[in-house]
Amino acid sequence: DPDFTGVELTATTQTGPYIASALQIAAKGWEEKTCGKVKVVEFPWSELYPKIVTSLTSGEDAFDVIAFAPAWAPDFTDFLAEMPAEMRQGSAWEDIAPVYREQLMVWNGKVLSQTMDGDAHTYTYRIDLFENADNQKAFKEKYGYDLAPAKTWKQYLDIAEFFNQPANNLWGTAEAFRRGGQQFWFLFSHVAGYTSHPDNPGGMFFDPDTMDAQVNNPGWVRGLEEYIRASKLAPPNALNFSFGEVNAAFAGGQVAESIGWGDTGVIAADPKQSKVAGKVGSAPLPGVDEIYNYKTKMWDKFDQVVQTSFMAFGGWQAAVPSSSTKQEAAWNYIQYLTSPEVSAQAAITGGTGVNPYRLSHTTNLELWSKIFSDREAKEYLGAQKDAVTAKNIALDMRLPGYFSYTEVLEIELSKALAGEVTPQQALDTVAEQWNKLTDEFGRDKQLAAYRSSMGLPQK
Amino acid sequence: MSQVRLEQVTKSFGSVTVIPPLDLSIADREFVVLVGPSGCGKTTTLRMIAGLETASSGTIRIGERDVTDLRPGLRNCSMVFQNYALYPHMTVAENIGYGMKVRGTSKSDIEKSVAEAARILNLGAYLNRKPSALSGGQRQRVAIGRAIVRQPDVFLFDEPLSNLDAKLRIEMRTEIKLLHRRLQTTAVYVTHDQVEAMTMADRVVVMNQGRIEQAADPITLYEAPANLFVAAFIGAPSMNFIEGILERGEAGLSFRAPGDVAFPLPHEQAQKLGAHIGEAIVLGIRPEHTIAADQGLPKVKLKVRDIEPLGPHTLAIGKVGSASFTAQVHAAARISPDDVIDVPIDMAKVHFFLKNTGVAVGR
Amino acid sequence: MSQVRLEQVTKSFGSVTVIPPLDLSIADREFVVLVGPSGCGKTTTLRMIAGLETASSGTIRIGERDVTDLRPGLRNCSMVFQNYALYPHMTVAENIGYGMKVRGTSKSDIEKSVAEAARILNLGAYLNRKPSALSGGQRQRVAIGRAIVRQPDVFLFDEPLSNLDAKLRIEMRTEIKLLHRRLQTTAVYVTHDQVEAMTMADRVVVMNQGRIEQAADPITLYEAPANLFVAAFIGAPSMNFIEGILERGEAGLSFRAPGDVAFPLPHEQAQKLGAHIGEAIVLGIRPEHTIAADQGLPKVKLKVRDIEPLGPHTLAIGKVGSASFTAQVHAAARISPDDVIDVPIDMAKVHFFLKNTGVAVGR
Amino acid sequence: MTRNDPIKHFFIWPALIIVLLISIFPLVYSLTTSFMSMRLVPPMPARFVGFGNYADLLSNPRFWHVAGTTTLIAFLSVGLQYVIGLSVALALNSRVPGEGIFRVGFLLPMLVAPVAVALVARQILNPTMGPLNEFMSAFGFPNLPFLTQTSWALGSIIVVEVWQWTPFVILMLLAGLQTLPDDVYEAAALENATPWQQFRDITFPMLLPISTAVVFIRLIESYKIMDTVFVMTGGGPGVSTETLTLFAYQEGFKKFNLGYTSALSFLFLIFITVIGLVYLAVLKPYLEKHK
Amino acid sequence: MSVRTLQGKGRWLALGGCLVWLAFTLFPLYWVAITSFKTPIAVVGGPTYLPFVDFEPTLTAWNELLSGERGAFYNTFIASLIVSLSAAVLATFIGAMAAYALVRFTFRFRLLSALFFVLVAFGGFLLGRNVLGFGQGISLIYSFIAALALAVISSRFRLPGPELGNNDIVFWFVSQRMFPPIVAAFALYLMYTEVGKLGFKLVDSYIGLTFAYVAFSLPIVIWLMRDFFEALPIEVEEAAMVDNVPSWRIFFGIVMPMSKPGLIATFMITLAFVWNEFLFALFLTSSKWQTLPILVAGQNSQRGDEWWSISAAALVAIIPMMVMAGILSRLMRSGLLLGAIK
Ligand SMILES: Nc1ncnc2c1ncn2[C@@H]1O[C@H](COP(=O)(O)OP(=O)(O)OP(=O)(O)O)[C@@H](O)[C@H]1O
Ligand SMILES: Nc1ncnc2c1ncn2[C@@H]1O[C@H](COP(=O)(O)OP(=O)(O)OP(=O)(O)O)[C@@H](O)[C@H]1O
Ligand SMILES: [Mg+2]
Ligand SMILES: [Mg+2]
Repeated sequence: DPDFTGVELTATTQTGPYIASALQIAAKGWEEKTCGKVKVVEFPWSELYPKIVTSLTSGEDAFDVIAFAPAWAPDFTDFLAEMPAEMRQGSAWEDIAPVYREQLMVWNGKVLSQTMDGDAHTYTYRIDLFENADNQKAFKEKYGYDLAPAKTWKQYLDIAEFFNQPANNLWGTAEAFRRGGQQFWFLFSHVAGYTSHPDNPGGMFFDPDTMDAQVNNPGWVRGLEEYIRASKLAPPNALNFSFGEVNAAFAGGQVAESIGWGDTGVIAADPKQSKVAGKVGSAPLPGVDEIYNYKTKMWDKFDQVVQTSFMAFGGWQAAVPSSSTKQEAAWNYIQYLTSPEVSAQAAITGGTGVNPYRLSHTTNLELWSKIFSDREAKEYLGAQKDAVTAKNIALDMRLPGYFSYTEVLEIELSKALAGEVTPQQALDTVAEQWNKLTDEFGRDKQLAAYRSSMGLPQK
Repeated sequence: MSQVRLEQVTKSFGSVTVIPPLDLSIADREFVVLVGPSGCGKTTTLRMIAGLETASSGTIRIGERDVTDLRPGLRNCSMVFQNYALYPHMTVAENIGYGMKVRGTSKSDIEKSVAEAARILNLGAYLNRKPSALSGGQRQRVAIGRAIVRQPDVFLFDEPLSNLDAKLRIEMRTEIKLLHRRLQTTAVYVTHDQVEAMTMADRVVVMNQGRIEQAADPITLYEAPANLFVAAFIGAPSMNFIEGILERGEAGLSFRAPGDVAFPLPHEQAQKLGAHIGEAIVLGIRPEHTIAADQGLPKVKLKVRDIEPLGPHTLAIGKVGSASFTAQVHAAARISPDDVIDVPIDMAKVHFFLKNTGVAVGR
Repeated sequence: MSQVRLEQVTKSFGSVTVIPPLDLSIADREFVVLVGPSGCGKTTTLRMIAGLETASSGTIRIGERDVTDLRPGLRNCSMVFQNYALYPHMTVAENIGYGMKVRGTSKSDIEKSVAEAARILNLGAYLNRKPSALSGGQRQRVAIGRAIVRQPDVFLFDEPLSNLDAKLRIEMRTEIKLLHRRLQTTAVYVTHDQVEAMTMADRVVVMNQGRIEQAADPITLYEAPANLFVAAFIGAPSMNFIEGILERGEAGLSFRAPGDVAFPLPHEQAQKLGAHIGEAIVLGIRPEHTIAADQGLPKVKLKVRDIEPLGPHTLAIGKVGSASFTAQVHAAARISPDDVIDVPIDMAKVHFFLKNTGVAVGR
Repeated sequence: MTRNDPIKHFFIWPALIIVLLISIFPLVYSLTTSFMSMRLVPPMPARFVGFGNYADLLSNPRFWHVAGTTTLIAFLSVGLQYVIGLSVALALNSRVPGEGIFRVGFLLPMLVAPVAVALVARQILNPTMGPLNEFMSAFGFPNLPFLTQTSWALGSIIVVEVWQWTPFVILMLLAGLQTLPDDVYEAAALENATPWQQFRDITFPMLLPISTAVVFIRLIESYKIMDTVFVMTGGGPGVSTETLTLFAYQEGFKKFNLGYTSALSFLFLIFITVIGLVYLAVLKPYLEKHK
Repeated sequence: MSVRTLQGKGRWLALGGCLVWLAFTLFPLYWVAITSFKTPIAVVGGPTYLPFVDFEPTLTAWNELLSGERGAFYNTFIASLIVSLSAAVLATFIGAMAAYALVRFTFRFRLLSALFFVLVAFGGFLLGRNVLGFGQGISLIYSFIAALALAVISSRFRLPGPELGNNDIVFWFVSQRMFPPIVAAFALYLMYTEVGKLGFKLVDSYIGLTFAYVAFSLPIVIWLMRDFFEALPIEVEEAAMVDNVPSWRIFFGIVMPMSKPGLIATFMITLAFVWNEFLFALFLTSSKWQTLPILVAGQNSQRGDEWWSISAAALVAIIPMMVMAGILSRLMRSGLLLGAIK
């Protein structure tokens, strides 16, 4: 092992315990191993981006390791150091789920960051409600098919409608609808199925040839309509829900199903935090049987339901700023942090916020049985694994000027949710603004960046 | 009916007792002047009557009402504060008219009253000034103005003329007296000016350390002080005192002072003092009674230390034996410090006090 | 050397001119008393000397220095404020000793000086109190104490004894005079108390509306007032005035008052007044000069309106013709309001003034 | 009397230098950038655009909307703060029983970090988990849209502002009340002036200078309201509760559109300066009158 | 007893009002207090009010907070304490001094001098950075010194144009508070890093943060203290002036004690401002001097609001302030000026 005596790394991320505690736990192990020191500096989640941006752009040597959201990466790439080649080989490297290893960690062919957490949206439901005979009967009567975890978005809404019984303090579903509260990722999950045509990879947000915004095409409109419909089948004031409230609502037994990150399952299964522990079922996101093809401007029908996995958020990344004077130690620390053993431990340690991102994470059932019942564990891991290994994967949007794009979206989304504008109007506005932004930032530059973020070769 | 009665009233500030049990009753329409050395409790007494201090014990009555625990506003007193207590943000006119405004008097009535007060107080030119742009005496007059525009049950004046010049003071004195006559209001008036006390009072109350030493009409106070304290306090310059012993000699009773001077007593006094022969006695004589034509009066030798010319006459200040002594001499008399002069004592005007209790004897 | 000189000093507050050009020079070690009606500018004058107001124009010198624009602290004056201006957060002892503490005097010296001042001022028992727990007179004494512990070039006293009782006032008067003698410091002293002015002053300056009417020693002021204002202002009760005309009659000059009373002038005066025959003249006579044994003196008829018994004698207040008149009569005289009495005028003590300018004539 | 003494420089320069040092660079920097098109991300070369940013903003309805919302929140909340704060300060100064406890108790909200306040407010206003909902349900108003409907949301924000900042008003006015002289109240009490009359004629006029200052400071600070809104509604629904600073925050710290944000800051400065000057001018005659 | 003490019905009315307000004030705090002892499930399960009755209290949130699992608790706590106390003390002191000067002394200068300052500072900076090619830091320092010197020197001459006085200075001070903090904080951060490049570390340093806080508190202190000083009787100061007490001693020995209620109130306000300040703390600190508000804000994580830990953090953050408020409010007494003047 290398000796880093006297080296003190400063690593920054959001305030713990999520992610930060993973860094801290790893720091302890790494310090023992290498005699270096790691100081973890934590900032509030909403302030982390500006904090990193300002320190990177001002050229101050403030941090040696930054752990951040992948969506920000395009804004950082100019300031990040490349991962040393020796880290990019061997079984530990191969063990990382390909979507991360080949797409999210790569920028213009260079590996600039290391995934330290896996993130994708999955589907969670209440086993007890779904397997209740009365419910099953009533459901079948009403909708003409069996009550089961939703396979399609239509079923998802039917189920939500069925269970929406305010009189019993039960509502259909919970999603984040709050501005600034992760709302658009939930919209993206709805939209991803309808717009991620297997023939046109990377065409969900923009046309990867022209960089024209696709956000107002019929696939999006349909997704948004269903998203709005879901908001009506959610607990009162769901419009003010962020993901935290979604978890709380599910764990509090208020809703029958929900979509979101893996946390929902973990939290809901924990008797200390949940009223529905032991009754938490997981599955991949619902799919679709028709997908909009923006090239032909047609809806393409499919015989089978197409499962599209949406890599919402995409999991935390760790990287080393090129202004750091201790890059070698920094990468070494990241390597240790993300090594299969350390990360597997982190993935099952409550509160680290680390979700599976290595193949080995999802196969080691034993580890998970500590926190889940058998069935829960199996379903949960299955859903997680399917999510990161699905055939049709929709990547999250990552673009320079990310916040400029999402702000427009958020505002219009809020308006549409409040019923102030129709979905079509809202999305038309977004598209118009997005195109304007793209022009402002430089269409060519943005196009190149978009292609590279979607794992497409440069034109 | 607004007599004022203080019954066994005491006042302490924390552990400091300022007024030991005090009884004072002031008749309806009476004009009582409160005098006493600085710090003796005059202001405190007024403030208790006004209700600005609560009595630590005892009862205060105004008219028939027990007002001991009544709010100041309901006692219907009007007060001139020793420290003025003007409203700093109001003009002179507003200061004077504020009480009326509070009671809802009409604007034109207020203006009339204010103008009248301003005329009395010579404040006409300053009605639109703030107190901060007034001289000390002007401020004091505003404070008076504020009190006199009302028709209260009781007037309380706390040294209201102390910062005015002599001429104005005399004018004000007259105005206040006229006001008192017109309104027929009970009044309690604190002053350090003996002339004021003498000329204005129906009755003068002499206080000392919170107690009443004597309460009587001005002439009595001057001519028959009840004790050494009152004798010394009333009259300026103050009464002279010579300690000595009462003796029976050949020619009847006589007072023997140190230095072996004997003062034979007139028959009338001698009769009354018979019981005190051989006791230590203090003889008191006012400076103004040392100027009488000196036919055959007993004399003391005054070693002059200082001369104070007062216009009509001159004060010779010095010592008789070891006691301080002030004699009034004719302005024409040519004396100078370090002279020793003969001062005649008019035995008809002499006062006697027991040395150990201070009580006046021989009346 | 610390004479004080004001040369053509003026002071205006905004548009209000309080002091028109004023010249005043005070000799080294002199004790000058400033008197004048309320609001005439005494305080303002003191404050300009102290440097608390800047003169609007003119020059102020202390000793040889031009201090017109000098900061107060550098003028080395010590001042008793009319409104005390005590440090509210300090005890009496701290208030008195603060100046010394600032000058770095040793603790034991401060204690000594404070104790000495407290002794002089009778404040011994209050040294640890805050000003808020003191009576008005006690506060005033603290203010004096603060000034007298210093050895300044100039003492400035602004009505320092106004709130003290007569006895204490006399004591303080004496102490201040002693202090002045001991320290040989120039002093300017404002008072409304004529006795104070007369007894303390080397020179009395009479001010009126910011101007100096007369500056002279007390006897001169009393005996030879320069004009009507001073004549009326000095002396309490105030001088009586009768308007009339100077005439040459058979027996020499005489003064004819309304009601056809003629007052023959003594030869000496007649000589000096020759130039004013036929002019409107005001005759002035002090109340205390109406009591003289009445052998053949001219008399005026006084319609008595009010009686003020003053102890040794009584004042009869009323009208002579249409002019107010106060006569001093023997306390024994039994008179009552509405009586008409004959008042003798001692022509040797009479003052004459020109009616239109007010200037004294005949001296 | 104001006096002239060289020591005055010793008194004022430390403050002057410190403020100048700290403020001059931000001022110069933002004034410069406000005339440029400058983004930190994606990094773009700065470009001089003259008054372009200003023109953009002034023609942007969002700017006007945001300014309106901020004004509404600021004036309503400061008005309430002043009225309540003055009442409480008066009560405390007249020694209501238990005054000592109130004194400390009333201060507490001001001592809590605004972010925490907003977070707590969100919990209390939570439609399902919050106590307020349970309370309102008891009166038959279940699930009120405290944070999700514009007027309710604005109301909630104002209430939270009042909760947090009334202590400031209480504290300063109490201090002001304590420096008022007692003797004028004694004089007024003798006149049997009612408490209301004493308030109207003595307390209020004499308190006017410090009131003016307190309200002014609160206004300025309220115009900068951000955390509360950010946490409670995120500016939503839509942009209906967005405030000037939150707008600036989005532009500045999320989009790093520095030229635009700087221009926004300057417009904001001008806006408040105008409001401040008008405010002071309106009050000036009263202040002079009661001086 | 004072006449200002309410009596009779008014007293009970006032008490009633105060109690209502107290309830409104304290309920949220009570809620915070109990929430900090709740389990997550108790929080999301709907409102409960009484520990042991409604819900079983736990110390989890406190353990997490105090063990540093949710941010470097002790570090930030101490840093906050040091920075805010020293900044509040300094700001109150320096600000009170300036306020006093502005109340009792006359200042006059020409608008033109001020314009000179702005122009030279501005132009010099641009010139230095863009034309002469100095770094931002250097050009800033040079232009600042030049501008200040020119402004001071030019004020010695009789310049044309309007004259400015004390009120304008005061307004200038407050106007510093009017500038929205967003860009200012970022620009200040830039300035600090520039100075840092010159070898004098300001970012994440005690001096840098304290200095910024002092500067940003000064306007408020000056504006508030001015009114308190104006209410003081000037005669008392005059008495001291006649005694040749130097101005600084008058200020410290007489003026400050007399305006104690105002000083304490202003100090409390400043302290609370600094203690809770977020934006500057965020930008100007990273590891060593991070302050509590950052930690508190951090409890609102990406995963949703973790109210139990927010509550614990918020509570810890107000305890020292409560202690301060308790101590200081005792010192705020009325009647301080009693007996000063007649
Ligand atoms: N700030 C001011 N603005 C306008 N006039 C003023 C101001 N201060 C004082 N004056 C006026 O100046 C005149 C002189 O005031 P000063 O205080 O010197 O009088 P004074 O002789 O000391 O009177 P007193 O014996 O009543 O104390 C007064 O008429 C007063 O009204
Ligand atoms: N708050 C207080 N605490 C303690 N002692 C006090 C307080 N207020 C007044 N005293 C004392 O009570 C005594 C009486 O005070 P008061 O003001 O009634 O005197 P006074 O007779 O009016 O005197 P003066 O003629 O000097 O005004 C004084 O000795 C004073 O020191
Ligand atoms: Mg008194
Ligand atoms: Mg005066």
